[in-house]
Amino acid sequence: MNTQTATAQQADPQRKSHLPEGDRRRRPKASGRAGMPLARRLIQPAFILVAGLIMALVLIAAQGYEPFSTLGAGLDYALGNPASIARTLAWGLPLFVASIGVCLAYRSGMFNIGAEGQIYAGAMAAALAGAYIGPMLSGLHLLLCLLFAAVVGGLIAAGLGWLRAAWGVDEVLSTLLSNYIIMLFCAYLATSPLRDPARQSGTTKEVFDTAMFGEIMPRTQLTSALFVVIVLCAATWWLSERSVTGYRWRMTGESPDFAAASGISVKKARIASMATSGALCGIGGALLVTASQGRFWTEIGTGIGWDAVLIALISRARPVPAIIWVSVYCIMRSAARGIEQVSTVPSELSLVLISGIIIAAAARAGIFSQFTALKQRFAHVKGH
Amino acid sequence: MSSNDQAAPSPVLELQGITKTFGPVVANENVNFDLYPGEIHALVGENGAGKTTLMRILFGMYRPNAGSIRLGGREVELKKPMDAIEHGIGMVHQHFMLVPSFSVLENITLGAEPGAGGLFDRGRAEEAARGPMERLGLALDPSTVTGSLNVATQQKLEITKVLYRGAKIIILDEPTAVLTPQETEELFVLLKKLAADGSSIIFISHKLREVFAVADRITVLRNGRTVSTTPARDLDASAVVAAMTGRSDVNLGRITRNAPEDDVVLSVSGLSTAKFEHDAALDSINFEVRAGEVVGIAGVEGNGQSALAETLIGTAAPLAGKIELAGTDLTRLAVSARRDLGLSYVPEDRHREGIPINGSVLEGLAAGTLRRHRGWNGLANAFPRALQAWGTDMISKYAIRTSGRNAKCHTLSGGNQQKIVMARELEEQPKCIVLAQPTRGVDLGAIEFLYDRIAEATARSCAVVLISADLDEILRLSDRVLVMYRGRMVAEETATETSREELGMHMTGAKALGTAA
Amino acid sequence: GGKAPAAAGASDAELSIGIFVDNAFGDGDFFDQAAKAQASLEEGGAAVNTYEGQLQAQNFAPLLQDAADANDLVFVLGFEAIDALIDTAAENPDTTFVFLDGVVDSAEVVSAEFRTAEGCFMAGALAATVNGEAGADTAGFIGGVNAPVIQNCEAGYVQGVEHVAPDMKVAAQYVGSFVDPAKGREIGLALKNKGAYAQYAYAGLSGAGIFDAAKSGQEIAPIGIVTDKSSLAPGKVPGSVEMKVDAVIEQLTEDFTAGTLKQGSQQSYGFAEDGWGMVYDEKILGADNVAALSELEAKIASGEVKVNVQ
Amino acid sequence: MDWIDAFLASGIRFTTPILLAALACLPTAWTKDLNVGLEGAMLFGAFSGVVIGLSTESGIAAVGLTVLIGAACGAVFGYLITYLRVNVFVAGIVLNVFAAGATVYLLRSMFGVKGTLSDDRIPAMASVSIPGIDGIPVLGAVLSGHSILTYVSWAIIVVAALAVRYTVLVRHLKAAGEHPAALTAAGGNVTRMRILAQVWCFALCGLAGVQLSMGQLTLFTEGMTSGLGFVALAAVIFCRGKVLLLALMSVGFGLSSAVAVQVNASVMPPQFAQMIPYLVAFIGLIVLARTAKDGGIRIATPVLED
Ligand SMILES: Nc1ncnc2c1ncn2[C@@H]1O[C@H](COP(=O)(O)OP(=O)(O)OP(=O)(O)O)[C@@H](O)[C@H]1O
Ligand SMILES: Nc1ncnc2c1ncn2[C@@H]1O[C@H](COP(=O)(O)OP(=O)(O)OP(=O)(O)O)[C@@H](O)[C@H]1O
Ligand SMILES: [Mg+2]
Ligand SMILES: [Mg+2]
Repeated sequence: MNTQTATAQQADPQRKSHLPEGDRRRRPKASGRAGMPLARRLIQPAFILVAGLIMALVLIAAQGYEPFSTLGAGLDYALGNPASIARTLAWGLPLFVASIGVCLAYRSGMFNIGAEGQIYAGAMAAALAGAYIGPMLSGLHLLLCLLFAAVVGGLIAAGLGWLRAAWGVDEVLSTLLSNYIIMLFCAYLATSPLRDPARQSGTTKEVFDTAMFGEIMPRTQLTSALFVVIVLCAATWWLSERSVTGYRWRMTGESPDFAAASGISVKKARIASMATSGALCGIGGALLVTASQGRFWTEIGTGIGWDAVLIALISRARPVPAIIWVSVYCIMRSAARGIEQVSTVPSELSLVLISGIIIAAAARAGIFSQFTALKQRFAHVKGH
Repeated sequence: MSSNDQAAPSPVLELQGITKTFGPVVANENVNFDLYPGEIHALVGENGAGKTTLMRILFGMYRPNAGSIRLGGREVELKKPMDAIEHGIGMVHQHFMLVPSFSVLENITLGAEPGAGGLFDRGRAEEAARGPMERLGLALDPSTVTGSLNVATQQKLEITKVLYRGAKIIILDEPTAVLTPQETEELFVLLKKLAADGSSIIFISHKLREVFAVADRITVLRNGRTVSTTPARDLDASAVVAAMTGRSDVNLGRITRNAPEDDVVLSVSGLSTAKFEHDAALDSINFEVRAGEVVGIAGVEGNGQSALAETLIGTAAPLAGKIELAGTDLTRLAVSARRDLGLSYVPEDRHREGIPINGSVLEGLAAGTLRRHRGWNGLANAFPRALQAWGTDMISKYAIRTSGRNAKCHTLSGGNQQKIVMARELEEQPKCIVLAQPTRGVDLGAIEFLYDRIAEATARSCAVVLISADLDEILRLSDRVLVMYRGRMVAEETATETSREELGMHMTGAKALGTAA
Repeated sequence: GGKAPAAAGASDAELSIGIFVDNAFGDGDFFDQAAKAQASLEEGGAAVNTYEGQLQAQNFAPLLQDAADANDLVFVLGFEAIDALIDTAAENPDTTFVFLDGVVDSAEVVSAEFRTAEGCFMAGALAATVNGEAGADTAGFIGGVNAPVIQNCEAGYVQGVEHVAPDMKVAAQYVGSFVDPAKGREIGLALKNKGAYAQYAYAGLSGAGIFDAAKSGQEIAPIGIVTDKSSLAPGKVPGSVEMKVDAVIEQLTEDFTAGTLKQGSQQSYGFAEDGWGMVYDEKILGADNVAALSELEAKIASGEVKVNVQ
Repeated sequence: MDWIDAFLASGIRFTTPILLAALACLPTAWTKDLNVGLEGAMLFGAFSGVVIGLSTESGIAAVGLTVLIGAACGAVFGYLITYLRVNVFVAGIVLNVFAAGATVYLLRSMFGVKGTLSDDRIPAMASVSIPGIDGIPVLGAVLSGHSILTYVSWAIIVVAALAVRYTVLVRHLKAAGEHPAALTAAGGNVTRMRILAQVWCFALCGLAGVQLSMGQLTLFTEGMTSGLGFVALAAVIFCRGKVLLLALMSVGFGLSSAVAVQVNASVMPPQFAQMIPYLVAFIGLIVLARTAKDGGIRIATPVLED
């Protein structure tokens, strides 16, 4: 063996450190929520908002309209005065409930794509409870309708959750397929056995007046359902982020094996979170009936379930961001309706925008790391 | 195998001043390393010392921030693994790089498939693979599905891949971690033969015994820096340990503990399970653990240890048999009920089962406490002030190095993550604790600390089931050792009266004595 | 640069007219027919605003409210918006709402109903005539969904077929969607295989499928609905049943300006009131058949032939 | 016998777009980047086919350019999910929503039309009747008289099945999904494979869309894919990476859609008839989970941590 001497480097004066051995290598700073400075926490929403605004302006300009004033007109339509705000808010009430419902399930690792179906089922349940039971004391009747909707939505979702928990049936696909099955079944009910004979289209009978929320601001469709929504959002936030049950569900979602090994019943958490999620979606559907339509019709919930899914994804299943995003989304939809009335920009603008925004949000981390890598490579090249 | 001084051949490989950082983590700093033809050069160091990183740089998987690589005296740039392969470097990775669903032949030829126009020429592939397979004594049908092979064969397959590519420099990153002592011996014979044929080998291992058995030279890394490069014959184990840890007082001997008591805490009888992922099925396991006793369960991985651990804690269900804890039958109980009765569990896969990897430190610590909220209590606040304060206490009591209780678990190093698990499980004051690979991937300092905690628990009459692939660990901690082989208990030994060699024999099933206890 | 946005509703025109549809324009049918009125109304000096509900339940009430705020007269199309319409009309007495194609039970809303069964009766008669010429024994009917309004049409169609050829069978099938032309086409082909030559689709965009099939050379004679559809399959369409929504809108607008349109009144449009009309392709049908069918039209208008509503 | 012919022919027409979309998705299942945005990609394909067909009045140009544009979009999508690390599930869902909005948006702003784009100048895909076989009952209906893209889809099945057996490329695609580190270590390029799978997916989805808008019809309507993409997705999930099984599944779904078309309202309410394909898929999913050793496939849902 050649006698290459050891290249001992123990003593390196430049690396003398006051830290103990083990701490010499700097460890990455904890990125806990509490530790993150406000500026860093605002960077993501700001980035997304700017990206969205630029996209909106470009799209409007591409239609041959003056971008700023057109967008301004739209925003004025959405937020210009208290009545506009109320109208914008009223539009979103069911979406608030459905979105936090979907978030709740995502948080426990259950991708409930079946929100749409559960909304339909809830709407149908509420419409039946409102039309075939009563009239009775309004508060009681409303409670009954919401309860019915919650139970029906919850049972459907719980069933799908059970299939996943017990038999390992992928919930993404099963909830997706359940949408079509439930919507078609509801359409069957509304066009055949439960149809209102006085109407020419597939609708159920109108609910009793006692099963309708009262308007709290005339001509804005803003009803006292607002308070129900506020209570539900607050309760869901507590359940998901603060309570022990929420802890169990979150652990089940993030680290199912950890949950199982530390004594959390993963099966129970999955089924229960799905049930709660379905119940919330069901209530969202019920609000479509009791705070707006007064009856079920075959396409009452078109797209709300998918909106809720998108919002849950973009808000990473956190209830507070979800509520903020629903608000932003409502404003976007409302503004798009406003823009459509003053220009020929199609209101699909809002769908195009929300897609762009979500991709921008999802790609943000990647964009920044690509950027850093580029910078490093550049520095590398310069260094040589 | 050692080259002669008068020939003074030039090194086939020289790494000079290699530095590599991952964000703020400096994995390698100004590392020098060289390799001569026909040499087996061992690379040792604690966890996270930067061994794997250095080898990945050599294999073109990472680009170093600074430093140069010379092959046969010429400086080269290795931008991707293909470059390294073309320069005759082959790597057997710490984790198998075999596609389980592929056939043996497909795995050997992956990335260098013979054939024209993107078509796979099976005939030529078989022919080309035959040579390397024969050299390693691998008599296999090339169309066997790789996932169905045992680990030793998969290990040989990895080397076959390297030889198929015509490598002259072979890197082996912890190749023996999953092998029995006998299989390890076989591997060493093979390595020496390859070296004699002119290949150069870089060998990474945590087991100094093995390093001294094969290596011509030993390079020690600490905290990403080269500490020393010395011919193996000039060194002994304690010198290497001192170089690795920077300390000379490391205890490598038995842990002093109190003697076990008489009453049986855990009793397992006739326990059988179905086959369990990559693990053998249990076949009527019987054993007892007394208060304050540590029973070590030895065996090559995949012989039913995981199945045993999971069945004990209740995340897997047995087919037959009975588990009793202090007289209470646990067999039909859920995990939470078992834990309520005083059973604790340190799982083998820390990231998956031990901690919520994306959750906070507090969320990892509090699992036990929060388990006790039942029914409507589930709606109560999970982390009131008192619990947060408790979390901070635990962090200091167990010396968990973290920025705070709200730090995410994945920002902690392996040893500190393991401390979270140990803190949580020991604070439950269990009657019995099941430890599965409690110090895997944990370095010497942390290991000492954790062993002390285990000793404390036994002093409180806690019964300990210690499942470990590390025989040294078992011999240092246990009172009795049970050996598992193919889902059965094949031997029972008293720790102080047995030896590594004897246990190694049991582990291969060579001395099957029938069921113990 | 670019155009500045128009100010919603604030126009110099004497009369502002809103047209609201519960889904969206572009159905190729009823809604687009209504949109045709826009040009002539604007020529007449009125400002026209359009509103699309996009079948989103939550959109109806706010958009109707916007329409009420910005217009004097609002035409509402689509059954799903009836409830929102009743509420909005009650809250906005200064705006006159007209519901097209249906009866709305409200003292504030003008209802203008098209007697669907009548129009579809003529479609049936036309189908039977075409079949008779071609020697086919079955008339095809394709419905969008099995909603009552469609079943009503089907009933009229069956009567029309029976009136001309009492022995002829009617094969009916539903698409389940108003926006699935591919499926509409498949159903057309399935009906063709049951012997249906003349086919009539009351199915929105899904109906485009049978015209497409005819255009691509399938043995189908598609009968148009709402508007003259001969351009969809040139030379293959024996005739179309026209639903003169645009004319009715213009008529009602005139009534409104004249002050004769009373809120709560109910109008009904059939062949007699010029709400329905027919266009025939004489090259396909032959002059005799066209004459016979025109005569039948007149009989319906005069009440000599009664069409029963389901 | 006639109705059997008609039923089979209709089944094949329903099958073709499903089959093309499923074949498109298959490599993304191999690389474990299952693309759930088939519906959206098909819709764009249908739209682009009609738009190009209308402006060039050439079917070949429509198909060719759509496939090229699809490939380019696939590369962008691949870039998003690899370099920019966008979760493929999120990207897929967004793609569906985006396509639904953007096609309407473009239709309205490019052509000023709503709902349907129909024009005489839109060329139709040629349909091929094979002389000789044409007249034979059953066989004729199955083998002859379909759009040229139907035959293309069959050719792709054959090519794909052969590719699985004999090509290096498919091996690398599968390795990139099953054990990316192994492929990297062997000198392969995982990122390239993942992007390639998406390129293929979008190109073929474009073809599936063209089949809808120019093979079956000669028009574009808003939302004309109406759930076909999800049915294809189900087929991909059920086939577990096997080409021939995938073809069988697609045919199964095509035939069950054909049943729904044949079934009369007097037999069952139309809503129930429309439910058939979805029920078949749902039950299949449960059966798969119960019979497969590993409990069937899981869609790669995103981790929602901070
Ligand atoms: N991809 C990476 N990103 C960030 N840090 C990394 C990465 N790979 C390694 N590290 C860090 O670099 C250091 C050196 O790691 P390396 O894997 O080389 O250690 P090792 O000596 O092989 O340890 P072990 O004995 O556990 O295999 C460690 O601190 C590790 O956490
Ligand atoms: N793949 C990775 N990506 C990012 N950071 C990593 C990665 N692997 C390790 N790290 C970080 O590198 C640091 C060192 O980790 P490692 O487990 O190697 O440390 P260690 O020196 O072994 O610590 P301990 O002595 O506690 O075991 C940790 O802070 C860890 O978060
Ligand atoms: Mg390593
Ligand atoms: Mg470590």
